[in-house]
Amino acid sequence: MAIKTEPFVINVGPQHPSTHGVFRMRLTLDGEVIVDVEPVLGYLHRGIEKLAEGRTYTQNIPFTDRLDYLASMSNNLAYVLAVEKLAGIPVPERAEYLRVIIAELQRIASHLVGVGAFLNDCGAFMTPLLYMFREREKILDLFEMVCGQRLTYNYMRIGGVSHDIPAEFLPALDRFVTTMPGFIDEYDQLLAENEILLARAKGVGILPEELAINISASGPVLRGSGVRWDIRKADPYSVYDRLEFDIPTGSVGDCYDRYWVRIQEMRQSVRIIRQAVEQLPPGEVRTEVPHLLHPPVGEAYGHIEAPKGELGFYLVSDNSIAPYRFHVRAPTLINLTALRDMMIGWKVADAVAIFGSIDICLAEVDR
Amino acid sequence: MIGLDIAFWILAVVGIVAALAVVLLRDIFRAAISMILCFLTVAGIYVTLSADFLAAVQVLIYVGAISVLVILAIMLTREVQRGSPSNKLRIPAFIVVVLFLGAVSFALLNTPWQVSAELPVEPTTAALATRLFGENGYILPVEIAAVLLLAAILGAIVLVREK
Amino acid sequence: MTLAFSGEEIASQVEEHLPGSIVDSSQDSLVVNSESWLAVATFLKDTPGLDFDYLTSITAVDYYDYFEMVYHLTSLKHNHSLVVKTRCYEREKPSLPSVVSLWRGADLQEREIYDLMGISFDGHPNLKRIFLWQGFQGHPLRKDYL
Amino acid sequence: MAIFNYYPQTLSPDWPGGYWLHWGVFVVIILVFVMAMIMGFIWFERRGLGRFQVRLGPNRAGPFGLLQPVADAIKVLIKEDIIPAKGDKLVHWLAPVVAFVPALMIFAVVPFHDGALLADLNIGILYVVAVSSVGVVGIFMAGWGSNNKYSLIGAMRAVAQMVSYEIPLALSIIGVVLIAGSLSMNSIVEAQSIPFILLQPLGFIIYFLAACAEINRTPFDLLEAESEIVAGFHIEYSGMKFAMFYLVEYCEVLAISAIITTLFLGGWRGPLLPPFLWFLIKVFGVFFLIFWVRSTIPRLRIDQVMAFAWKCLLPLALINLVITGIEVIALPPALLWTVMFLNLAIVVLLALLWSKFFRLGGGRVEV
Amino acid sequence: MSVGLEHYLLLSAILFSIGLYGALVKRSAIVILMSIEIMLVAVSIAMVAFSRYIVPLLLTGQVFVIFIMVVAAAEAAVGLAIIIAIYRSRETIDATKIDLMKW
Amino acid sequence: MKFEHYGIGIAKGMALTFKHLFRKPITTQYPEERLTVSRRTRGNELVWDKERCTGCATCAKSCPEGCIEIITSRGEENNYIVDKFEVDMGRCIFCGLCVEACPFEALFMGYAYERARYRRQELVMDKEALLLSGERQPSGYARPKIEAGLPRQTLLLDRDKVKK
Repeated sequence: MAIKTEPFVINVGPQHPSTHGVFRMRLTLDGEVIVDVEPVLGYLHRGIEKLAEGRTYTQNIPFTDRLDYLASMSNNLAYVLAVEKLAGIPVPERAEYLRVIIAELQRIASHLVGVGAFLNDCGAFMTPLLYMFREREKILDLFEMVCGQRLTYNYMRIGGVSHDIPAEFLPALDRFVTTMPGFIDEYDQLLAENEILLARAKGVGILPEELAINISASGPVLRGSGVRWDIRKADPYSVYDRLEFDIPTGSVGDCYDRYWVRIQEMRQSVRIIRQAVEQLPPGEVRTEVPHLLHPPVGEAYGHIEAPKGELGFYLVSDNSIAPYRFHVRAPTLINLTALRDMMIGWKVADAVAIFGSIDICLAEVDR
Repeated sequence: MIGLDIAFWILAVVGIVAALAVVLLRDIFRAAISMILCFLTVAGIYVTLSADFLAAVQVLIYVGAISVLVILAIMLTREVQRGSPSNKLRIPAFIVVVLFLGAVSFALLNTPWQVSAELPVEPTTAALATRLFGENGYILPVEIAAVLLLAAILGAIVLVREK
Repeated sequence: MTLAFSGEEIASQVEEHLPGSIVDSSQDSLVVNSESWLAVATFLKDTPGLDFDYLTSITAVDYYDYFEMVYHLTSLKHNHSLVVKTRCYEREKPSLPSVVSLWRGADLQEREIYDLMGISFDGHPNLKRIFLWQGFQGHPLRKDYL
Repeated sequence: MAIFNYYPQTLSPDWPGGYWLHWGVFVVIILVFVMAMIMGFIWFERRGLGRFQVRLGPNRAGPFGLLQPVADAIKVLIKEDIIPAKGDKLVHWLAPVVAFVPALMIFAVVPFHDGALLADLNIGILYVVAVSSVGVVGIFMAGWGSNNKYSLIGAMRAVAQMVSYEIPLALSIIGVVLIAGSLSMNSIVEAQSIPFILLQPLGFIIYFLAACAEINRTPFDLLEAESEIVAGFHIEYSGMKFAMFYLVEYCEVLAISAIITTLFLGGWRGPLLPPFLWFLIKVFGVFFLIFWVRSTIPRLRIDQVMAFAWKCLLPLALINLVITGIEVIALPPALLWTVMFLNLAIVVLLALLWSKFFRLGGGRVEV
Repeated sequence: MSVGLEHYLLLSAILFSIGLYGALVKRSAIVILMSIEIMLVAVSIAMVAFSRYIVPLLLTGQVFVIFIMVVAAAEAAVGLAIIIAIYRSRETIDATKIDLMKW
Repeated sequence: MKFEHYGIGIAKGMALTFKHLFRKPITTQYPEERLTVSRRTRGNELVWDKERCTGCATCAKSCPEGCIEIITSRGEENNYIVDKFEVDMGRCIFCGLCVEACPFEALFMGYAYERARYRRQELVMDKEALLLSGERQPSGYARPKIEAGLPRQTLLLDRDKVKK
């Protein structure tokens, strides 16, 4: 017999320290236990899909930077893959390898933020976040070296990448790749066995395997639930079929599994980068494409395994210079579907941890 | 002794006002806060009576535990919006209370108390312990009190437990 | 490599099971009659050998004459994919069956399409605007908006 | 140090009277000392946290950023004082005062030096426990008077947590009192020929954890958990009143550090250096431990915190009490070192046992 | 006149009367409980005062106050538990409405 | 909380943070210490070479935001004279597409990164403000010749020497 109280509704967000942007959850509470969750989106909606219909294919690349600003390179890559598929443009091999290297660096950077923010949400006072930002900083340094910007890269081009890498890039990357596993070990040492983190994350916010598939979850959220599904393996793009790596999967689908999957994916990314650097061929990095591209009438769906899940671009061309329809399959928006199932019955503190473990980026959710 | 007198008068007045506030305030939360104030002044009264151990225990139990429990109950029952109304018995009760107070005052003012001239024991802690646990002490009541507390805890848990 | 089924391949299978449901089929997609779309979707999801258990993406495209819904289906079990389309010729109050009952992943995406394209989905449990506020006039992703 | 020795060692039966002048002077000294120490603590914690997190910490205001607390204080004091429109104004106004006074009152019985204390109450440590239990009322008033859901949740958590942790806190003190044979703080220090942390390791651990919970330090800082309920009970406070709460927080840390120093670390006793300095060093050492913990570990959930108090600390405290009682009665004082090793062995044994029997987290919370 | 036993007893009587009034008059069960606590405290004052002024060396009154506190704590715990239990089943703690047992 | 590691997990974490106490902080004290930015940096201004510009307006066409405004008039030798060349840096997203698109290498990204202003109007750069000059250094973005002459970028990798 529960106390009959009027529903105690609290707004978590849009301005809340742990909503990763301007997300808003209306939590209905019974005491501290969550009875109902309603996500409220749209505070960052900029209408990128509409904006893109008025710009040329090349001009849209900087817009994709602004989707998931923690993984801009991946967004670039997914978009140019879709355009290349639409227009049938070949990509030089060196460019493919560079794309893979950059995308994997980006995956590490994004996971660093995701894991750091998740640990911060669990209440670790900034320390893991700052340690992880330190390594992310190094990756951003590398990106800055390659393309001149630290957040909105605009590096990929239709038919390649915008620049070849500078000479000092590979030595720096090598230094990074050799030190990174040590730092990942440090993260493990810091919190992976921590009793409090285990108590907070293990068994919390379980997303069962079947439900994860049914709600179209993707990325670490799906793999944390034990589904061995990674587009890099399932539908290899670029040169992922020539590289060896494993897909880490969780077993239960709780917050800890998602955290663990991200940490393991960082290790795998380091492995991929090592191989890609070894195999990196010389040559051109960009196929010449006309300044104003007119792809044939048709449609294409290009998707990649972005750090946060399957990022897809669905483009429809009417043979003009601008896409007729530009749709983004945003992984984190769809991962949010599971929010309610994961949260109900848990406490406010868990709501924050569960939300953090999905690792969303509001710029991508709202677009 | 003038310091003690001043302390007594201040504490007595504040205590009575706080107690009146508990009874008269409409806002239950404020009433509970006043109750805490009342308990604190009573602790002060104990100090003026050379009962320092009791004063500390008074603060610990009444302020730290009972008042907090009361406030928690106020929260849980959400009675605050309704305020703290009185029932129909206000005037009869008032008369009864005044009569009672008059009778008691009359009795205690007209009783020749045999006030002892000795100074009180201080510190009281050791003396109290000897009284409680020493020979000819109150060891049996202490044990019974423990059982009572246990029963109260069990009773409270059983009452509040959700099925 | 994900095997992308051609529309024709699946069309024959579907036609066999649900005659009259296929409007058109091409190399890369399959266009389904909007009335029988839910039945086709159920068939695609539950038929052994097809097992499209994963709804990758839903999109609506406004072609002025009609709205085209594009469903990207994937089977995680067999690692193959299919693009299914269905069309809605109504413009004032377009409406299609919701697939939330089959793939809950459609939940937020259908709400998004409802919000930005104005297509309402029958059977959606919580169909209301998602990005724009209640009471917003018009549907911005339609070609005739602005 | 003459001022500290001015006060007679024994109290007259009529102790509140007769020493007003001395009291006035000493109160001023304590106030100044506490304020100076709080500033030092704030600076120390921020710099220390900075170094833990591979950053510098405040270093702009004054040499080594020493004036940062002053700058903070000025900034906070000139802020607008906001009172929530629908809050209970009186309660809202009174809350910081009610929280602040008990925190300050604790220092009346802290021996900074042999006999250097405001009042050597014979109920010293009981007084500390009693007075510090009043502080929760202030926190609750703040949570209630703000008319904010977050602050109300924070206040509810505060009440539940503090009432629970008071019990193991008091029980762990009793062990010390049994050995010292006095409740007076100064006598406890004098009784410590070796620091009681060696004789009472379990008591120290319990007291440290329970005290951390009492003063809302990580991992028990649930009532102001930033990532969950933003700032908890003081979410609606600004300006001077917020500064009061800030002071309360550090005042309580200072008080707890001082009490741990007094009870377990031998207080002002120590070789070579003057006693007052020893006291300060130990206080800073304890504080360093507290914020070291803060920098490392995440926060517990409310039900885990409660379960930790009732299922782990309370039984351990009882066991500790029984063992200490037996030791005090049965073992002669000459066997001090034997007792020490015996106690350490018991701690290890209990830690192993509890890790087998006691588990929380992992499962779904019962609604 | 210096403060003596009568003053304390009078204070005790006044507090007790206030508590009694509250217990008789109030409708909210929690406020009634609070009034009862005040009555208990008032009695405690009398006990300590007697102990202080009549048998200063025996402390019997203080021992009694300790037992009163035990009872008060137990009473508060059980009383509040009952109030919450009643609130759960009847959604009110108005003492005038909790009259199921009244004839 | 199950003490499956007997608190060792916590102890390990504490040991790690303690180790960091002795590491060098990675903070850069900005106004006093400055890092060298990348040679390809897309600093927050554009640099315009008046001599090379033919006024073809390719840059304006390639801009996704449309923040470049060019007005030209017909010159005597059948060339374009640039009457107005104005960039609203408040709207610019620093994607660098204009620099890449320029067929005559007349437009560069700037190397500077301190162009914060208090008012939006002050961010609009006209012809004079955009001009290539001594203190307005162009960056090497899409201009390999300039890139080679610029100083090496400071990397955190070099600053943070902790090895594992």
